[in-house]
Amino acid sequence: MIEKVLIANRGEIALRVIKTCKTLGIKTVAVYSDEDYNSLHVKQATESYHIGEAAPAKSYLNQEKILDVILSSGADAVHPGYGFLSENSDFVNLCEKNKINFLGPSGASMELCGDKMKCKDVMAKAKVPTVPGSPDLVKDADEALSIANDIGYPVLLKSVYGGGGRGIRLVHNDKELREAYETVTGESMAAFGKSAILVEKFLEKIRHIEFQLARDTHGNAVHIFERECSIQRRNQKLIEMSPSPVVDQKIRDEIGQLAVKAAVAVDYTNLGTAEFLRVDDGSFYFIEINARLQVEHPVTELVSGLDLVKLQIDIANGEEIPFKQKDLKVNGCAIEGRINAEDTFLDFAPSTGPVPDVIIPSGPGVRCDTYLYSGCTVSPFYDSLMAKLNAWGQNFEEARVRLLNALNDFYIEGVETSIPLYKTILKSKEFMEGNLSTDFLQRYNIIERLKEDIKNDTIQKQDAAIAAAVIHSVRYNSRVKSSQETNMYWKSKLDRS
Amino acid sequence: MIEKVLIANRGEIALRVIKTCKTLGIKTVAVYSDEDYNSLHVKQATESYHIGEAAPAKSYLNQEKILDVILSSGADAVHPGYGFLSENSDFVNLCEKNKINFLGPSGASMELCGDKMKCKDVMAKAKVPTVPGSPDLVKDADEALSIANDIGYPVLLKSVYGGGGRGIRLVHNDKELREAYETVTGESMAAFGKSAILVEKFLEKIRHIEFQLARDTHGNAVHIFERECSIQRRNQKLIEMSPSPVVDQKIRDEIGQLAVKAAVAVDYTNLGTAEFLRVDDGSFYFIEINARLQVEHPVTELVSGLDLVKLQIDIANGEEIPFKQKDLKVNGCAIEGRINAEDTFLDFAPSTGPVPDVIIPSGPGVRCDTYLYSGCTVSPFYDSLMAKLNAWGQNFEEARVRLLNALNDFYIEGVETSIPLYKTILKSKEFMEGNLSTDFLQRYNIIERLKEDIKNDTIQKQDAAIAAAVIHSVRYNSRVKSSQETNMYWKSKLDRS
Amino acid sequence: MDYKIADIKDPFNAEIVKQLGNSEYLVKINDNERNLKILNMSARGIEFILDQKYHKVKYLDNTTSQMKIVVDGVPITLNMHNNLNEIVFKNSGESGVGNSQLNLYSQIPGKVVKISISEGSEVKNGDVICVLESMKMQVSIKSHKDGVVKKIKIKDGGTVAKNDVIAEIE
Amino acid sequence: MDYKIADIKDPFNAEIVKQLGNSEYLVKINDNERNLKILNMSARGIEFILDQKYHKVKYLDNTTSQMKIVVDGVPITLNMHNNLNEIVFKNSGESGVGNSQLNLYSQIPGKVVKISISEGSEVKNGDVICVLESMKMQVSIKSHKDGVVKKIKIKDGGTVAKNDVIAEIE
Repeated sequence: MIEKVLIANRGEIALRVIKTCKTLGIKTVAVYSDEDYNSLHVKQATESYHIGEAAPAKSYLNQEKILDVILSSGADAVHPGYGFLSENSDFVNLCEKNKINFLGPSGASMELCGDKMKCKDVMAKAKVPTVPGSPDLVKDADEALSIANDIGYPVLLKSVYGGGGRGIRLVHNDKELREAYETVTGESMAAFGKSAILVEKFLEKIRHIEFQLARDTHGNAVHIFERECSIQRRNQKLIEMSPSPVVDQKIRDEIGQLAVKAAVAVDYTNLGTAEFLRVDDGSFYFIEINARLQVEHPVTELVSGLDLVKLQIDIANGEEIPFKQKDLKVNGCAIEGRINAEDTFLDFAPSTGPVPDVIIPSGPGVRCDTYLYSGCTVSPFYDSLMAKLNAWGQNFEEARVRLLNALNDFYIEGVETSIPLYKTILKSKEFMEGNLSTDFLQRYNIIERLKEDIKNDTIQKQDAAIAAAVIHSVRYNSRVKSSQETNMYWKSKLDRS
Repeated sequence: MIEKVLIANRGEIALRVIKTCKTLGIKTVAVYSDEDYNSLHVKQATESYHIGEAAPAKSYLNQEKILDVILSSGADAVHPGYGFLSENSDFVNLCEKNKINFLGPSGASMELCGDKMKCKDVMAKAKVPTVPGSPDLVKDADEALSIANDIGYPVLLKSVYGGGGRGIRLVHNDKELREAYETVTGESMAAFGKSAILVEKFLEKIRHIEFQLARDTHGNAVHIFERECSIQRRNQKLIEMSPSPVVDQKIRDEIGQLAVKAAVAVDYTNLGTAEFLRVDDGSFYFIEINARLQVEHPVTELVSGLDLVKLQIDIANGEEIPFKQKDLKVNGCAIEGRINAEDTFLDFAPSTGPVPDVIIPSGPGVRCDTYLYSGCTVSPFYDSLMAKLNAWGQNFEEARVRLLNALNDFYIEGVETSIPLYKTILKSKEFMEGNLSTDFLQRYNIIERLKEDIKNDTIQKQDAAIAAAVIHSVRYNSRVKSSQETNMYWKSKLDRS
Repeated sequence: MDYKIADIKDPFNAEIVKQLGNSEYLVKINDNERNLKILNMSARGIEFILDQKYHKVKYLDNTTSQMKIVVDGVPITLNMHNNLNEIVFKNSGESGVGNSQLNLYSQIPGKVVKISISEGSEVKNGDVICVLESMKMQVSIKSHKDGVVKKIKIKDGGTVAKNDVIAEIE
Repeated sequence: MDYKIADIKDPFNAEIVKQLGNSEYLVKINDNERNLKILNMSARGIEFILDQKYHKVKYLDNTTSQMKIVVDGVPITLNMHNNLNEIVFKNSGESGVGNSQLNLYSQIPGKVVKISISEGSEVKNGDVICVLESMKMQVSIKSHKDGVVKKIKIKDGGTVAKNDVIAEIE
């Protein structure tokens, strides 16, 4: 039985794991870099070990150093969180070799999940539908054309070399395909001296819908409903929810069973997520298995009542999943906003630095997982997720207004955040109608609408702003000049006459 | 439809009502006394009006002043919270006369609930069992003796004059009864010049179990399960939970229906609570209807998923309750601790004053309703409830450990609190076994066990305490004397060499 | 005093009409009289009730003519002057300052991973000057105008704070 | 230095063995050497890692010989002296101070609603001296010994803070 867990991570997910371990009476070991001396995970764990410099490669990605701490602290298990080493099968193998219980799948299964071509192959055999396209590299333009006609236009021609939009062409008919094949081959040859091309069906107005999976070492497997994560920027999820507005119990049963089949196909154990794309005609295409606890797991916890970290520990302890598929029912609705330190108006560029003041929202149905506290620092060395704000309601609408109110209450001083953007999204007609897609921001001109909302906020507060300025310039300057100059904190509770 | 609610209350319950109104898009009007300028309810309401001096009689109990504010602010409804005017039928009548929607029962129904003798009478007619005893004053010792033999010994003889333990005698047989009858009559004559005696069955090892009621103006009535509130001190609830460890679905259905019958008998509308005593043989005796939203309503919200303040507003708007009894199922378990400003070791005497620092717990399943913030003041003018800490879990045990951990995380500087007491209670074998009774604290010597726990806490922290003292005296004094003397706040982030 | 709020066209005129008590004032904003009751005040902010509505204002950054404040969580920039109308008028007549600006500033903090130009290079508006890395993302900093790179102020591998000068472009 | 923690019988001896860096120390507590790394320090408290365990300590009240602190939420009172053993020994020999104490202190704050005695009254240990009201509760303040009321220090209707003197009883 697991008695002491080392958490090979930082930030809110380290705190999340500590929380559950505390309720289970399991000791926790935190690790921290030079940048994280004053981070909350260091302060809340049973023990904390310094592991190196700020740069991830020298601390949170340093497998040998982390293994040292596991061994010297006497931890019998390791929780990888997400990011960092969480999907590194070498690290899993290293743990297995040292008889450390890794809270996730086996190294072999993780390796298979991480190799997209191999995984696609396995899914084809298991009859889990993937995005239609060439099963492997195409030989020539004729083969590409034949596949394109099989799966139907429009299709994408993709060079395996390239990326970031280069070496990729959208084509709508045979003529365009032949032309594009020449161009892409030429570009690829010019840049890399070789060419290797795939054909894939182009999917429009897609939704990202994923299923939470759990499978124990006895072969019991369940899905714990879907999460819709279609609101994204640059392929990164911003807002997630469960259930999806387009998934009813029939679809949930059907696609959920596909997800379970996918887990079985790669012999997946512990918790994972099967990601699908859904197109407007209602078809689902499997894309990959995320071999870890997801950032957005709280929405599933809120609608299932389960503690997913506890479930990870139970499964790692060799226990059977203590419920059956039929015992699980979606209770209400939960929506999560990922509160990132980024500037929406600078193309989501990172925003880092000290955070002198924070007000964390709370209330019925509201849950906020965060590493923030007044006086903390948002580091440029790690990712931009500062907090996950979740709201549960009896239905989508109650969850939505609770989240909107919690966003209004959330105050983070010193860095730019995605909070204003989410308020605009949550107030939009399209969101309220559940009309979601991965291009939601562009499709509905959200950034322009955000600018309008910010202007209206300013108009609402203009009198208060002016009043504050008047008082400040006339009264305050004259009274407290000396204190102000020394920049000391003080609070004057004025006598009321 | 209600558009603007005045909240005739303060503290955490005012904040609770504001929260729901915000999600419903309803404007809120706060009122505040001289003592509450800096209270959060003033800051979170849409509008805030000063209503008088600190003493409740001059502010929160001042019906005329509150009515003035209702009328001048244009509020169309009033939420009374609990305490203050919440069970004052004169105030309800005043609201009714001025066409203000009072979020509670009618004045007539409230009056009946408040008159214990009349209410007992109505319940007898409705066949709702009350504590056995004389239906009215007894004529003489013979009548008392005959009633005692009917209901069975032991019984209590109670003088209607007196109170606080005086004029009350426990008797076990006819002989003791005759003797006691003389004594009580004599005492009462001596003290008050008159005597009036009741006979009531003496109940031992009782549990306090109550049922949440909702009844709309169309006659639809439901109960929303029970709450067990047996952990008390001086007849004040400390810890509440739902469900009760001794109520299964059969008992819930049966007693729940009795509770609904009680609500119908007094023509109760909106939300209320039917309180029962339960004795060890499993019998339930109705004691009274609390004609308001209870302090402990969050436990019911957590296991039902309902927003009870929203339900109050819907019913007051004349809507039908949007669900039937059969739609309601208990989901998991919730436990609440009332965090009072009181000194457990001084017989729960009040503890008031500034609170320079507060850390409010959070986490999966944790909900904390509170008016506290760092820098606030706990006022001696109002009651001692500072916060309600709730934890939900899939079952009693998960709720218990989550609450225990949240209690550990809760830090309130400056006043004594009931937090240490609750930790001792939650860790006790008797509580874990659900072995509850209203004399729990005395029966299981909890205060002595608390002393032991505190001593153990101190031993656990002794090395850290000594280390802090060493550093303080050796290093700190020499370095920062000047700043310390001016008592300014500063924070030194030390260079790490 | 006159005030101009960024993003709002018309300037405001505001003054204290009279003090009603030690912490209570009558304030006039664009000819409307408002009651202002101060609850708390410090060097960092003020809490007050304006008519019946509570507000919390933080002062982030002040100069004699400009204030950056946060009102109930909403960031607002105010310009102040004894006769602001004139200035606003003058400013609106001017052409955009972008072209005449010498310095290219970094709008984000980060580590310099690539410098794409050298001193003396000719650049066009929108050309990539350098690439910064922060939070595992690479962000390109682009030229704000056409011109010639006069001076490069950053070093490969070095770190840049927000608002640091990247280069001088003439 | 010697330390005595209230409620814990044996005193502690503790000292800094050496400084390992600007914020790191080797500390000896009762002959055990411990590593102490300071994370933050202010006039109000200190945060440090002792061996591998984080602690947050607040200083509530200090005199030269006594400290009231809160360690990870647990309130602890420490007495300090260069030779505490002697003092502890002396103290334990003394009889209870209750009887010789002149002043009756209030352990709670409140409003005086009733004074039950007058100057010159004879009182017994446990007799009610006055009744205070706070948070809608009435609390009786009782005499701490047998004696005669020399002076009453409160007024009917007045307010009393915690630790205020209620009466002198001889």
